[in-house]
Amino acid sequence: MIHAQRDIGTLLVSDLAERLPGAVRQLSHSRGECYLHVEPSRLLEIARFLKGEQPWQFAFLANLSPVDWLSRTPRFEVVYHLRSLVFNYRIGLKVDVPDQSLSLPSLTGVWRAADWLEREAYDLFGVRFPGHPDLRRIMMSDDWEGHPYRRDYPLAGRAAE
Amino acid sequence: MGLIDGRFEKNLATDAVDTVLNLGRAYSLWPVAYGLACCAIEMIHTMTARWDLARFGAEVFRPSPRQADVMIVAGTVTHKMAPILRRLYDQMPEPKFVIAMGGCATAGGPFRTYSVVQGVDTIVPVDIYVEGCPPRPENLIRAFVLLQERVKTMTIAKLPRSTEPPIRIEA
Amino acid sequence: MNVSDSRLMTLNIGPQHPSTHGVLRLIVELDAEKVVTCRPDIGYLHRGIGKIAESLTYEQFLPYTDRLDYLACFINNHGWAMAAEKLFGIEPPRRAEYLRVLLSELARIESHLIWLGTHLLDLGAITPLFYCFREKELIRDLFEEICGARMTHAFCRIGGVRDDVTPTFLPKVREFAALFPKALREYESLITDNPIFRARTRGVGVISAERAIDYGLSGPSLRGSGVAWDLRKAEPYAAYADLDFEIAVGQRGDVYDRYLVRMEEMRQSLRLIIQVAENLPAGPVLADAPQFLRPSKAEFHRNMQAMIRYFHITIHGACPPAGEVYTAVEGTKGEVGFYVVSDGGPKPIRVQLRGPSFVNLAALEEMAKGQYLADLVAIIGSIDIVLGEVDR
Amino acid sequence: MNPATAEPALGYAPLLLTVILAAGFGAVMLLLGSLVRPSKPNPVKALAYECGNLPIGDARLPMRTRFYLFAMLLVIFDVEVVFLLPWAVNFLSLGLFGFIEMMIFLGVLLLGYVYLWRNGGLQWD
Repeated sequence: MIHAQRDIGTLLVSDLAERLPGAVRQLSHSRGECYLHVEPSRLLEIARFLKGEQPWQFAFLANLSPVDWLSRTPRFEVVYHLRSLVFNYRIGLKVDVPDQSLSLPSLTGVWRAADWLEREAYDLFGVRFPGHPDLRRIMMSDDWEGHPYRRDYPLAGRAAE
Repeated sequence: MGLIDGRFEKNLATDAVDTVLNLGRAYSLWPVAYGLACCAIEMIHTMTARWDLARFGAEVFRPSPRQADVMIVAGTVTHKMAPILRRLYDQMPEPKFVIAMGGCATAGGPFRTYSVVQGVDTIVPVDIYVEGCPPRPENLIRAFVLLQERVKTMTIAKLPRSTEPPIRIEA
Repeated sequence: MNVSDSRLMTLNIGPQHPSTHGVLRLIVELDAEKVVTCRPDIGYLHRGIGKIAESLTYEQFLPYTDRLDYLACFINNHGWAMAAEKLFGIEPPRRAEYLRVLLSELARIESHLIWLGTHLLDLGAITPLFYCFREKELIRDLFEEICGARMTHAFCRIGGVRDDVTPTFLPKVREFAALFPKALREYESLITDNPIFRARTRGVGVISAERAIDYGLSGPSLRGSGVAWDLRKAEPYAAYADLDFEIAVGQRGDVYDRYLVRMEEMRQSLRLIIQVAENLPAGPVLADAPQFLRPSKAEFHRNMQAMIRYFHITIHGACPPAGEVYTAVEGTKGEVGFYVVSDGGPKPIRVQLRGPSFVNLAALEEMAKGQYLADLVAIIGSIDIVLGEVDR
Repeated sequence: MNPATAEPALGYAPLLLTVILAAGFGAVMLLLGSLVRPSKPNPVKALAYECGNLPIGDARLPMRTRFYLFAMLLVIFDVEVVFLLPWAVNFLSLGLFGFIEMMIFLGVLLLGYVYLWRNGGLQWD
């Protein structure tokens, strides 16, 4: 039975509350899109659940984008956008990056698309993804210092460059 | 340049040789196929049938710099690309010319960021700057016409000590 | 086949190479003629457009989206305008929605034409390039007619399109629509049944539907493997809901099927263009949301408040309510996504640009493994990458 | 006496002259070129061109024998064409005799080609 996109969030939260209790902190909505706030430690579990489970099948990782909130602690947050092509659902996962380790489990095991997206996130933001087969810079040259997309990195580049 | 370059004063013979050499160079400026970004698309348009760069003898886009005379820097030059661009320029045989096509190559264009070189003339000597983002094909063709005029002024004769008068800044 | 490392030849298909469609570098390890590994090295055109967006208001950033996928500029503008409209909560008028579909489909045909030209050029046939650019120039004239610019026209606006089309625009579109099918037949007579083209592309660079979805492929690269997923149908935006067209889907997921998908897509785009040209609704082309958008020029000259509001919005930019939005449009290479986070200020605090070419390029290594070096060139052409979108 | 087969009066002098002329023409052109063209050598220009990168890997690699086989095939079928040229020039004077002789020559080579094709010599891997 295919649900309407509006109430995907609530159904998903209730389904997750049963099978993976404590994994989802809260559900937020913005402009008609629903975002699940996920425990960083349980990210891998949730990812496999969302991709594998029959009623959901979120097999398409559309986007992975870190967000630098600068003054907030924890400072970084990574947002995943998932699509289920079979049921035409769309969901967003928001995961806070723990400040001291600055790392999240890598999802390349679940979605192959995460490979380059995580390398870009590491290169431009400095968020590490342990478990990634080949985590190195993808955009900047290998000897580049600093992570340019952080909000405290000047747009026109550091003078030393 | 071989045995005869810069060896003789400007006389009838060197003028004759100049005319022949410059005629050959001016009307067969082979660009190196080297598109960086959006300007490259406009460069391809200039090459195809409607704008027809062939009328100016420059439609042969050589993939290797070894067989090219002009390097059209068509697009944004980033710091990661700069050493490669310089190496390509060095690997081109003399006499070689550079056309900085578009705002990005001329002065960094709309991208005042950490990774963009603000103007390709900090890397290679540029002969002609083409304005526009991307420049219309007519601009690029005008650049080739200007370049041809410049090529025609080249000479093998010995140049006097300094050709241009020193710039005097009025008190 | 035990391949000792010493026998592998490392080949640099570098940033300056005719078949990499821009500044892409491939480090390829070859066993005689077979590709063993092919690692793309990108970033040679990384301009930091996402970071630029954080220092500009929503309206100021629009021209930068032209420089992302610079083959189909209008589609990026359309995506960014939709993302901003969702944030502001503005609804563009019907006429603007229809015009956006018309111009997006023109941009799609234009992008597929340069894909076809350069793809065949890499395989050694130079004639199609000149045929395709003949029609491409006609489309550029259409864009030049309504906005004066050939390529980076930034004709879209938040809340609609910049201007209404000129009276002679629609007749010229109909003229183009009448002429283009003949041109398409001309290309296909040259290419589709050409035995050399078939030998070079049938069964080359195959990727299965599951692997394509796993890699996050989208657009013709995904539909070539048999997955009927097109954002214009899955999440109808603009006026796509009330227009009828089909999605072209391949079966085998090789270079030849991706070619067939794109050729069929050009026909479907033409159908859309004809439908929009026939029943283009009347009305304004720009929404009037006083608190976010600038008043019209006529209004600007008539009263003082409008003038003040005009300057205020132009200089400081309008502030959308806080929130985040992920809007995706069906670009020519796949899903062009804009994830915009706003904290209520005039400028977004984070813009993530999802470039389909960037994601599709990651699958190149798997497609090229075990193929000949010459086929690698065909595969790059069939994924149709644009470096402005890969490096952003 | 059939002029074509007679002992040429000047011996092989004309042949020698053409060889000298051909080689001489090439040599003079190259010499003139070195005189006139600008030469500004620099170390980077001397580097091997690799799409703008520093050359990586090593060119001296053990090549697969497949390449050598294809090279041999090229030589065989090129030489075959070389033999056709003199025949084509003297086509009328050689008449039927020349024609039959050539057809036998081509037939033998065609047989070789079919044998080669049958045994997969043209397959790459």
